[in-house]
Amino acid sequence: MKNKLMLTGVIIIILLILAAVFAPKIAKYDPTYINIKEALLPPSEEHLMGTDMLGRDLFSRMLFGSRIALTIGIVAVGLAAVIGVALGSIAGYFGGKIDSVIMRFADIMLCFPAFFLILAVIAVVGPSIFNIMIIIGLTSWMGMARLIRAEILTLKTRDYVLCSRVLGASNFFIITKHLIPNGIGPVLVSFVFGVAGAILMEAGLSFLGLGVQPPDPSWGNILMEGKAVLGVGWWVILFPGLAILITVLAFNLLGEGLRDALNPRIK
Amino acid sequence: METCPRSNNETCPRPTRGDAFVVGNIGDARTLIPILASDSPSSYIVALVFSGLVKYDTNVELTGDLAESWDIEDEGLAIVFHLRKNVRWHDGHPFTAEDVKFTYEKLIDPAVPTPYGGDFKMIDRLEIPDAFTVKVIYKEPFSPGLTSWHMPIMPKHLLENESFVTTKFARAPVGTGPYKFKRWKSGERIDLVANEDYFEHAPYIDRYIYRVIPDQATLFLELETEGIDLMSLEPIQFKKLTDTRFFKKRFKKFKYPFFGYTYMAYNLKDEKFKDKRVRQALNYAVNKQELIEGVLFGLGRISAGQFVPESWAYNEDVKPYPFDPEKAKTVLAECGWQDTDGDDWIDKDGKNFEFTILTNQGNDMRLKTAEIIQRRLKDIGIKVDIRVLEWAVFINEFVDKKRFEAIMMGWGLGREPDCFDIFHSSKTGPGEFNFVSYSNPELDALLVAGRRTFDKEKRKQIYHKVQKILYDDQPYMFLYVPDSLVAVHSRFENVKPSAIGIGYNFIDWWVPKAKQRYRY
Amino acid sequence: MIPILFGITLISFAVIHMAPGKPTDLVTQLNPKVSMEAREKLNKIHGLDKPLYVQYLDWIKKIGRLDFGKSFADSRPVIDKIAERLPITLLINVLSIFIIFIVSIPVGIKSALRKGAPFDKISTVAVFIGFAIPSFWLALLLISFFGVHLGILPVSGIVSLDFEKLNLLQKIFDLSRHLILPVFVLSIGGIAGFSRYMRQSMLSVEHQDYIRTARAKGLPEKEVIYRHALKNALLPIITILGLSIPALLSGSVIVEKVFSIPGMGLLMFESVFMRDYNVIMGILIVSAFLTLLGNLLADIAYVYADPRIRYEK
Amino acid sequence: MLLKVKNLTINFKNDDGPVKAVKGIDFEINENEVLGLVGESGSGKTVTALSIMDLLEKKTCCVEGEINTSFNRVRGKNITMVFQEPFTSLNPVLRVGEQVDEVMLTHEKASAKEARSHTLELFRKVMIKEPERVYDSYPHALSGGQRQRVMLAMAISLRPKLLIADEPTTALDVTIQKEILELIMRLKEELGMAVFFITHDFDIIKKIADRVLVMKNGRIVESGLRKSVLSDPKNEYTKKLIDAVPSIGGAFPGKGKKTGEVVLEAKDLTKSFYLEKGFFRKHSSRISAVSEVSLKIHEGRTLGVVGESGCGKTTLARLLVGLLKADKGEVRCPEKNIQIVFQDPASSLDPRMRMGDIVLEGLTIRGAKRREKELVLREILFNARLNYKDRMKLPHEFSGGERQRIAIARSLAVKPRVLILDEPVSSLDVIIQKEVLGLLKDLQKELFLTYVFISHDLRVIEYMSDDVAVIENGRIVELASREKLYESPQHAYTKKLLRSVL
Repeated sequence: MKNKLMLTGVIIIILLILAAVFAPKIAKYDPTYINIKEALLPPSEEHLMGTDMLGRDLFSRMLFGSRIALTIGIVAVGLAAVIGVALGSIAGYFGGKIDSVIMRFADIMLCFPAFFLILAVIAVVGPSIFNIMIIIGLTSWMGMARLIRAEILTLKTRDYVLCSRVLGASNFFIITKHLIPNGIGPVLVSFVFGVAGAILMEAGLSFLGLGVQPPDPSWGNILMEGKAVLGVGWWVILFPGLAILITVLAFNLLGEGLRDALNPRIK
Repeated sequence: METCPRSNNETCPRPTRGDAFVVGNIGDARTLIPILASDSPSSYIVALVFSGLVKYDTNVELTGDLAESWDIEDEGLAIVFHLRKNVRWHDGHPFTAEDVKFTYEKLIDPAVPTPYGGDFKMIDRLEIPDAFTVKVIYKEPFSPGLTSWHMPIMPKHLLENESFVTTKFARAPVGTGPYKFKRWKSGERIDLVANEDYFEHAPYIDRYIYRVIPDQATLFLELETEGIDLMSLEPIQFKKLTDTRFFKKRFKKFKYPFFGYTYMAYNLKDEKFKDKRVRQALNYAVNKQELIEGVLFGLGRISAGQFVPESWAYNEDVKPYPFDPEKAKTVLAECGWQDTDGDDWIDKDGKNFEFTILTNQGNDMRLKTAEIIQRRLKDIGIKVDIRVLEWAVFINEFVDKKRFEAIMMGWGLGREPDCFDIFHSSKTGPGEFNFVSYSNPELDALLVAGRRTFDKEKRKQIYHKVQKILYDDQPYMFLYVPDSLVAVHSRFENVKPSAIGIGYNFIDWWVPKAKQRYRY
Repeated sequence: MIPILFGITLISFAVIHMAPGKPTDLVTQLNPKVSMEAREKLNKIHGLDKPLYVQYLDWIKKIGRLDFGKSFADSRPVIDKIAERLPITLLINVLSIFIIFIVSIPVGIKSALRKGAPFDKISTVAVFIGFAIPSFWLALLLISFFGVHLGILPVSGIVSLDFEKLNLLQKIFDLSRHLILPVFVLSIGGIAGFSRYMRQSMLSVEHQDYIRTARAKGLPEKEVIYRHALKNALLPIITILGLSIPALLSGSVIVEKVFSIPGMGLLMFESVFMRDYNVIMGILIVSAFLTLLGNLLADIAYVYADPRIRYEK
Repeated sequence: MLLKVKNLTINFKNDDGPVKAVKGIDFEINENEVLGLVGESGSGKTVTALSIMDLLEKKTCCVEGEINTSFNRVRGKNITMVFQEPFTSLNPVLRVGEQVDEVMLTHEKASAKEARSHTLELFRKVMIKEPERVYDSYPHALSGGQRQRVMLAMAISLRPKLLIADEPTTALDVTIQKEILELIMRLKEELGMAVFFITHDFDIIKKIADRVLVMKNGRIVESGLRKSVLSDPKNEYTKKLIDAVPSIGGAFPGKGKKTGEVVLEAKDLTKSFYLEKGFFRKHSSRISAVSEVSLKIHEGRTLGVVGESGCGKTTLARLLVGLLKADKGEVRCPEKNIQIVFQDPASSLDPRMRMGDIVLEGLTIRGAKRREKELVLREILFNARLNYKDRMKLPHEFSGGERQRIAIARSLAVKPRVLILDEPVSSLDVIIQKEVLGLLKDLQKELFLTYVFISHDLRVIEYMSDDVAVIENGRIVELASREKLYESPQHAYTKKLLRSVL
C-alpha cells in the first residue's frame, strides 16, 4: 500500500515535470494571449479547461503555472537546504559558541509565523517570482538546519566516527565521508515536504495578490482571478485548486515514502 | 422638492422613515478628520457626517451647502460667504463663522499633515465680519478657490485644543451633516444614525452601516446573499455576474460617468517622443474601442483629453483619433522611423523603436490595457516591454525622478477644470505632477487665464482651447473614461443617478414599510 | 529568553527598513493636491528623516513601554490596533486548537489501533488530502456551497449586523454560525497533521516494553490503551502543538482575508498593502511573542505531563 | 504436571514471507520446579515464552500447536512474567506503586486502599528498601535492580502458579544479578510456584535449574535433568555451548614475566564531565569519571580492566587513545600507534560503506596507494578469518561475530602496537564470543600485540588477561597479576565482585 502511494506520487511528479518542461510544446495557445470574444468559455475540445475572463486558454495557463509552481518550490527549498545544511552541520560539528549563535538565530527566526515574516519582507521588496523564491528560501532553512544538526550530533558520537578519528581522519574527511552521507536522509525527506509546503505558500501568496504578478500565470493567481467569477465560471476555480492539491499531495506522498524507506523502524 | 417617479394618475406614495442602509467596501476608513481624510472610505463617511460651504447640484453647478449664498467681490479677489443660521453641530453647539475660520487656519497650519492645503495657500487672509459672514481674500484672482470650499467644516469648540495627530475626534467625529456618527468597530463596520436636525430635512433612512469586507469576491457574495445593500461593481461583475434572475429581482444596477480617465504618459525629454507627430502616430495605432471592450467590457468611453464629457469644460469638437495603423506607419515613416534592416521592427539611425511601459502593481485594468497596447504597437513595428512595479517604488524611483519612457496611469478629477498643476511648465520639479515635462507657452498662458477668470462662459472658451491643444500635442495618449458601476438593493426608492453620481440625494432615499429589512 | 526577544525586535526592524520607498507614499498617493512639501512634512512627523540606527534605538526604547508607535494609515497607536484585532484571532486559533485536539486524537488512536483496516485506510487518504488542500480554495468552495448555494451559513464577518440586540444564547448561536467555516478551514491542516502524528506516536508506543508488561499483568485492552499507551503517546503531541502555533497564526491571514474577519492576520495583510511599517513590525513582534508564549506553555505542559523531566528539575 | 506444550509452531508474517521462529516443540513444566531454557539470541526462547503468556500479536504471527495447563490460565494472576529490560518495562509516566496496584485492582476487584497496602507488603517481600518512597516514585528514579524487584513484586502479587522469567538479570550489573537470582529462588520456595527461566547463560542454569531445555533455531535440541545435561551432553551444540562458557579458575598459560619495553603508560589520569541538568539547563553538576589512574603496560601483554557499568572504564579507554583530553595527568605511548575496538559492531561500522573500504579506512586516511591497500586488505582479511570475496558487502549483510572481526581488521590494518578492546565481546553470543576471544589471542601472538582489555565480565577478563585492574568509581582499587588477583583478592570490592560470579 505504502509503496503504491509513493509510486503514485513519483508518477504525478514526473508528469508534472514533463508538463512544465514541455509546456510551450503542449500548450495550444499563448498563456497570456487575450481574446475578449472568447471570455469565460466552459471546457470544450478547443479549450480543455475552458477560458478565463479575458478569454485566455486556461489549460495553457495551467501548464505554464506548473512551471512557476515547480520552479519556485524547488529553487526556494533548494536554497533553504543549502543554507540549512551549511549552518546546521557547522553548528552540530563544531558545537560550542558557534553552535549556540547559529541555533539561537534559528530559534529567533522560528518564532515568527512564516507567513507573517514573508508578508513583511514582501511589503518591503515587492512581490515577484524571483523575490518569492528568495524569501521563501531565506525563511525556511531553520527546520533543515535543526535536522542536520541533530543528525550530526548523534552521528559524531557513533563508534565508527570515533574509530575514524583514532585512525587519524581530519574533520573534513569525517564530515564528508561519514557524517553527511549518513545524515542527509532526513534533510532529503524534509526537502520533499518542503517543496510541497513552498508550492502551497506560493499559491497562497499569489492568491492574496502578493505573489506572482499577472500576467504570469501561477495557480494561485489564476485562482485569485477566478474568485471574481465564482458564480459563473466554476472551471476557473476548480482546475487550479485541484492542480495545487494534486501537486502538493504528490510531493507529500513521495516524502512519506522516502521517510519510511530511510527509517525502516516505522514500517 | 423631490419629484414623484410614477406617472401622474397614481398617487405618489409618501416616503416612510426607518430601515438601515448597508454599504460594503473593501477598505476601512483611516481617519474621520475631514481635512486629513484622503482615502475614499474615509471620504464616504466624512461626506455624510460633515458639510462644506458649497456643493454641486445635479447639473454640476455649485450650490450652497452651509453657505446660503456667496458674492464674488473685487474682480474675483474676494469671496464673501453668507452662512446658514440655526445650523447646529451634532452635539447641539451652534455653527458659526468661527468654525470656518478655524478650519481654514488648520488647513494652512504646517503642523497639520493635511494633503489639501494647496488651494488655500492662495488665500491672503480670511475675515469674519460677523458670526454668519466669511470673507476670503485671495492674493490674486483665483477661480478654483470657490470649489475648494466644498471642504467640510470642522467644529472649533471641539478641536481648538486638540492635536490633530492624536485627537479622539478622528474616530468619533461631530459634524453638521445628515448623519451622526455612532460607533466604529475597526476593520469591521462604522455605524451612523440619522440626524433629526439636519438643516435640509431629516433623512428617511434611520441608519447607515458601512461594512468592511476586504475581498472583492467575498464582497460580491455578500451582495448576492443580501448582506449588503450597495457596492461598486467591477465591469465583469456588472456584465456577467449580475445577469441572473435572482439578482435582478433583488438589485438595481446603475451606471454613471466617472470623473477621471486612464492614459499612457510619455517622457517628453526622451528623444523618441519629442516629436509630436510620433506621439500622434502612436495614437492612431491604438484601438481605444478595443481597450474599452477588452478591459471595461464596453463600460466606458474613449477619452478625448483632460476633461470628461460631463464636464462643462469639455470640448465636443475634439474628436478622438480613429484607429488607423496604416496612417500611423505613414506618419512614422515621415519622421524617419522605418524598418530598414528587415527585422520587422522600425528603426532610425540604426536603433529600433522600442520602449518600456511602467505601471503599478495591483491595478489589473491598467496592466491589461498595457498588454493590449503592446500588441497593437507590435503591429506597426514598435517593440514594447511592460514592467509592473510596486506602487511606492513606481512613484519614488521612477515617476518622481522621471526615470521612465512611458507610464500607464489614471487621474481622478474634481469638477473644477483647472489643471495648472498637471500641465503648466512651472510644475516640472521633482515630485510635482507635470512629470512628463510638458511645456507649451500657449497652454501655460491659457491655464493662468483660466484660474483668474470667474465668468463661466469665458472660462469655457479657455478650457475648450486647453483641451484642443492638449489633444493635439498628445503629451499623454488619452485612452478611456471608465463608467462608475454600482448595484443598489431594489427596496430603496428614489435612487436617481445623475452626472454627479447617485449618492447626492441619499437623504431622500426611503423604503416602503413592508419592504424594510432592519426594524429595531 | 532576553537575547531571543532582542533578536526578534532586531529582525523585525531590519526586515522593514530595507525598503526603497517611504511608508508615507501610499497615504499621499498620486493626488494632484498633495505637494512634495506635504509629503516631507508627513515624513518628519513620523520620524522617517532620521538615520536608521537612531530610529531603531528610539523604537526599541518605546517597545519597552509597549509603545509600538503610530500607524501611518490612520495615526492610531499600533498597540491599540493590534489589541482590538488580537482577541478575534486568538479566539479563532484557540477554537481551532480545540477542534484539532478533539478530532485528531481519537482519529489517530483509532487508525493506529486498527492499522490496515478500512477506517485506517480512509483516514489516511483523508489526512493526505487534508494536508495538501489549499485552505483558500477550500474556503471558497465552502463559502459558495454553504453560504451562497444553500444559504445556511453567513458568507463573511464574525457577527450579524443586529448582534447587539440579541440575548446571550442567540449571541452564542450567531457567533458559532459565523465561526464554523473559518475555524474548520483553519483547523483542517492541523487535523490532518495531528491525526498522523497521533497515529505514528500511538504505533510506536504500542511496541514499547511497558505495554507488553501491562498486557502481561492481564489488564483489559481498554486500560492498556487508555491508561498506559495514550498517556505516553500524547507526550510528543504536546511539543508539536507548541510548535504548530506559528503555522496556525500564518493560516489566519488567509482565513481572515477570505472570510473578512477583522483579526490580526487581516490587519497584517492590509498593512502589507499599505506599507504600514509600524503595524507590520508590531504584528511581527506580537506574533513572535505569542509563539514564544505558546512554546513556554507547551514546555510547562510537558514538564507537568512527563515525570522524567519533573524529576530532573 | 503444570503446563504442557505440544507441537508448538510459531510463524511470523514478514514482508519477505513467513519466518519460522519456533518449529514444533514439545515440553512440560512441573509444579514447583525451575525449568531452564538456554539458547543463543534468535533461537526462539522469548517467542516461546510470549506464546505461553498469549502475548504475541495476532496480526503478525501465527501460533499452532497446543498449550495446556492444569489450571485456568489467567494472565497476570496465576501465570506471570518478568522481562529482560527493567529500564523500559515499566511505564515512565505512572507511579511505580500504581502500576503494581493494577494487578490487584484488575483481578481481585480490590479497593485502592487494599491494593496499596498489598503492594507495600509485596515491596517488603522483594526486599525493597523504603517501600513507601518507592511506591510514590516514577520508574526513572529507581535503579535497575530496584526496577527488577518492582517487576517481581508485580509478578508474584497474586501467588502465581507459574512465573516466566525472561533473562531477568542480563541487563544488570554482576553484583545485582546475584541478588535478583537469589530473590527469585527464595520467592519460588516461599510461594511454591514453578519458574520457567530463560537465559543464554549456562552458568545461571548450573546454579538454579532443576531441568534444562536447550534451544537452537526454533527447535529443542536437548532436554533433561540439569546434572545429566551438564555432565553428559548428548547433543553437539549443547557441548559447544557448555564449552564456550568461560569459567573462573581455568588454568590458562601465562606469558611469564614482564620483560618487554613499556609501550603504554598512563600517569594520574583524571577526567570529569559537567552534566547539564534541569528544565532551564542552568545547573550543572560535575561528575568525576576517572580519577588519578596510573598504568604501565609492557609489550606483548594484556591488561584487563574490570568494573561495573558507569565505573569509568569507557572513559579510560577513550583517554588512552586520545579521543578525550585528560583534565590532569598524561598518556605516554612511544610510538603513538594505538587503536581501539568498540563493543557494538553494529554502531562501529559505517552502514553505508563496503567492508573492504571500512577495513582500509585507516590507509585511505593516510593516503596509501591502491596496490598497497590491495595487499594489506588480502593479508588482514586472511588474518581476521574474513573472506576476501565479501569485501563489497555492506555491514548489515554480516553476522555479529563477522562484524566484530571487521572492526578488528580495520584497527589492525594500520599496524598498531597497542589495541584497546572496549567490551569487544559483550554483545555477542557465547559461542561467537569464544571464537572472537580466540582470534584475539591468536592475533596477539602472531602480530606481537599489546592489549588493554576492558570488560565487566570477570570470567572473560580472567581468560584474556595477564594483569588485571579493578575499577570502582573511576579509581583503580586493585591492580595485580591475574593469578594473584583471582586467588587472593585484597580489596573488599574485588572480593565482592568475585563472590557475585556464579
